[in-house]
Amino acid sequence: MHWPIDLIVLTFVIFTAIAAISVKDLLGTAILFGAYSFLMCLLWAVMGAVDVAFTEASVGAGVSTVFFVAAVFRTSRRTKD
Amino acid sequence: MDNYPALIVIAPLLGAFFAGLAAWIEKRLSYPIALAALGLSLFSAVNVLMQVIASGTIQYRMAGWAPPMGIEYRIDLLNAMVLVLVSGIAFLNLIASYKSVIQETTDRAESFYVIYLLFCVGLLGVVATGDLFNLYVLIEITSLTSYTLIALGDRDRGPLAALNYIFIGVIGASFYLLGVGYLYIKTGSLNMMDVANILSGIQGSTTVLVAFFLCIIGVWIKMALFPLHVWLPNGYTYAPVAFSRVVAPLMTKVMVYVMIRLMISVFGYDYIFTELNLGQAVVWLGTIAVLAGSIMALSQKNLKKMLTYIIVAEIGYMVGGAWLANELGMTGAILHIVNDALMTFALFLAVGNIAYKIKSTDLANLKGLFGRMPWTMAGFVLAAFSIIGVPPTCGFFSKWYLVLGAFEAGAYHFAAALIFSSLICAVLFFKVFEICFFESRSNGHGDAHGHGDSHSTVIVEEAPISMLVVSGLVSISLIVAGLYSGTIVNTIILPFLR
Amino acid sequence: MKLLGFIIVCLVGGFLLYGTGELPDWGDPQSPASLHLSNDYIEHAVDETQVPNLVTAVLADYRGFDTMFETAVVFCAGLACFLLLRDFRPRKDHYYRHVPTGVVLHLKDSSKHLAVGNEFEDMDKEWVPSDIVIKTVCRMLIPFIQIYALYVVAHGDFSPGGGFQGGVIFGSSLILLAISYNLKTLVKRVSEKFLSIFAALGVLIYVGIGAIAMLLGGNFLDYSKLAPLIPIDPGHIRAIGMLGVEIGVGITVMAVMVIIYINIVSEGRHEEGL
Amino acid sequence: MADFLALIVAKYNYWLYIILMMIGLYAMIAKNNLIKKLVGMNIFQTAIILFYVSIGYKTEGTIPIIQNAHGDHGSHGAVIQAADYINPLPHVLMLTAIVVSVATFGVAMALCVRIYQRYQTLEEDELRMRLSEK
Repeated sequence: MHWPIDLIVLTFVIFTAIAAISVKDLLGTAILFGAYSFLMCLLWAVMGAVDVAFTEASVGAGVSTVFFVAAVFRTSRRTKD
Repeated sequence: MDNYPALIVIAPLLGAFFAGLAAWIEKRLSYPIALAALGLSLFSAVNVLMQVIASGTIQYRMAGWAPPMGIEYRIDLLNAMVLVLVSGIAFLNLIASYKSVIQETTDRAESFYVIYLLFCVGLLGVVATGDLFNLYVLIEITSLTSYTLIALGDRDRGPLAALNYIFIGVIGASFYLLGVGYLYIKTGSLNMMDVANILSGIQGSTTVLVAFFLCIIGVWIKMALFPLHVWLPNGYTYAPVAFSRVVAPLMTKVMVYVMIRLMISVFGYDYIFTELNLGQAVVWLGTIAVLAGSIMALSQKNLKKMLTYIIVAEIGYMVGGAWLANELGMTGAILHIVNDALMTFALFLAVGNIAYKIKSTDLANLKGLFGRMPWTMAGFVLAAFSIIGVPPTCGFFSKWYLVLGAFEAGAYHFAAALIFSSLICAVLFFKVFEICFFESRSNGHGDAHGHGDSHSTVIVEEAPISMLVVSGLVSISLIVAGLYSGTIVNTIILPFLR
Repeated sequence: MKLLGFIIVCLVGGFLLYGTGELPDWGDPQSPASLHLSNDYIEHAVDETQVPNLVTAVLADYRGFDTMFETAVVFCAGLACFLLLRDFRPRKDHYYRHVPTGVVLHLKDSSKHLAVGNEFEDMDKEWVPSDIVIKTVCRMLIPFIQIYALYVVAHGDFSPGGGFQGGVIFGSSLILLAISYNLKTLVKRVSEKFLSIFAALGVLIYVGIGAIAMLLGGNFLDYSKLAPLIPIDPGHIRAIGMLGVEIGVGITVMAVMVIIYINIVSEGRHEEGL
Repeated sequence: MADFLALIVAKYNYWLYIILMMIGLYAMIAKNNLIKKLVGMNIFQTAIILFYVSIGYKTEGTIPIIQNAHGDHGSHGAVIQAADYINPLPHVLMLTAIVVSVATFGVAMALCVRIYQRYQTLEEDELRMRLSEK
């Protein structure tokens, strides 16, 4: 029975998604976005999609976040919304 | 050899990587490799078209797996025709772009060729494939390459236009992907034929309805149907000329092809026109697109941007024609894919020549152009006549079919919009001709003495010969395609539709 | 804009919500999606390809054509970042730091490198004291990360993983080198030429394997036609073909990830970075 | 009550994927900062991936790696039961989609850096102001 884990993680995913787009600091967004990706990867692992979860862990939570931080480093952390 | 269907796509793909690697050895090697790859692709496409006309639909199994399990290329008359069109235009444009790429991208010409080849791979694959998900991946290749090439264009506006295009393009592609997901959850298959077979046994399902709308809206976003067109004018205007010459005629036309393919081969006429009864509503959308595109074109001050709005109007023609729900309308829409691609290509070739020499496409800078670039302008006039729909050129014939179809379906508003838009195009192009022909260049007005001989001292400064030859060839093909449109309709389109 | 966005979002959401009514239950083994094609894959894939990881089997063989284009997309992204950002103008300002004393030499308007001795280090505009703990730990970790990446690529047939994941992990090990030391260290070790050639080479391996199969008389990407080239039990030839393809994917992904990172972090100058 | 719980379990994934998609789409349309829009784009894409992965799940199934497959070829006595394994096809499709999305993300980030170099801002209203100034 996986559904309680599924339900809880999904709810967390929604919270991190909302937080990621509403934080007023782009570096914070980057980190929350990494957390979002990682939770998503957890969710997929629960659903048995191990390869997808593996890819998301390395691509979404790993390299994407690095690109994100690199881009923020070269631009600015400031955001109006 | 029965590997021609694969070669159409594989040749430019292999060519792209060889061109990329060869650039590290000798920079001048990239261009001939690219040319050879597209030439091979065109050759295979023509061969496939001959085969299909002679012996019917070709099925090619990728990796040797039978269709629902593996990916298959399914090439029928419509595919084969569009494949020849796409590879032909891509090949001709590559010939024409040798000089202008060097002018515009200076030290990065090799990378430009690599991305250009990948863009062609995407378009050719979209047309050839018979698999719904493969279509998505290929759409993404075309989109990613166009984002890049658009951003390389205008230094100030290019990146912004490209980023805007990314946002809207991703929404479009994702809607399509989601639609495929809904289809998959209902049918369990991704092969177009297989999905169509299973769908014909399912009636009144909301899932299929949602899938249908998501797919079609996704494709509409990608083809820039009127309310969803916002990315197109800026994107195509600020792209480098060598790229806008190929993206303007091909990208939207290929997406129209995808729409027609989804309508005919996946969801089926009966589902769309009988069960959902959507024909009327979409023809109205097409009508609005035609009117809005033409009217917005009127207010533009830049020749390239004006032409992009004309593309928006032309998309309205094809969407409206395809949804008229009769054979004449569909014939018109398919014929217009070919004709419009050729006309737009001819127009943008002329614009490319102008941009190469004058370095600007603002209407105000085009004065006295008939004297300076007579051959380019001759091609431009011919293409403009074709867009307006003057009889011996090909534009007339497809409009003729569309109007006939509109009358048969009782969609008089669509027919009226077509004729109105032709009038607006006429006004528009004669405005351009007036600027280019009657007003001489501003330095002629300056001195009072030189008034008499200002015409005799006009210097002919034409674009390079490679660009002129291609431009002339395409302009002549407009008339040839017009004269042979009966043949095209009888040997390709009607057998396909029946 | 906010209101318009909200309305559009609500329309789309409502429409999709309307569509969920008829969807099969989550996890229902009898849903049409789990019956038609997937059963064929589950039941026959191992017999036909000798690869127990069904995802790899479908990814690299049945739908290998998709994966090829997906690799091409990755290659495209790398080339795009290069085209958009790469800036070939040589560096004008150079900074050298005398290690024992911490004195910084600033060379203005010079395009040449100064031949400085061992006591000086070539540094970025701002000197960030590099932590010896981070440096040492990273130096020890990186080889293991790379070995793990190779394992992921090679073992993709039997366990989760494959070319993409392995390539990304290998690429991130190089990125880790750039972060823990500095960008110059990375650029010195893995030159731009090396990365560009590898990015193209990986996809070329993929397409090449397909093209060789075509030359040997099969359809494109039909690995079973490779049998005359590789002396191995013909039953396993598809697995070998898949391994080759995955290696190609891994090479491209590795190179492209590093290219994107370097170009973004240094604005295309390839000298200063995170 | 039990029915209600069953309904929630059966559809929760679908509902939440729609909510995630709405969050992403809203961020793409309404946010002012270009990088925020990109985050929205990524959330939008992952929502679709979540939908696909939910399609493939089977309550009683295990991960799609066949257990006693290699080693001895003669072990066909234990026939593979399709219901025991999760549907691999959506996973394959989504691997492709993830990679495509990271490629798009990288290109978009490069464009953001390029725009910042030129205009020194990533806010959409400020960019629009800059453009109309010229």
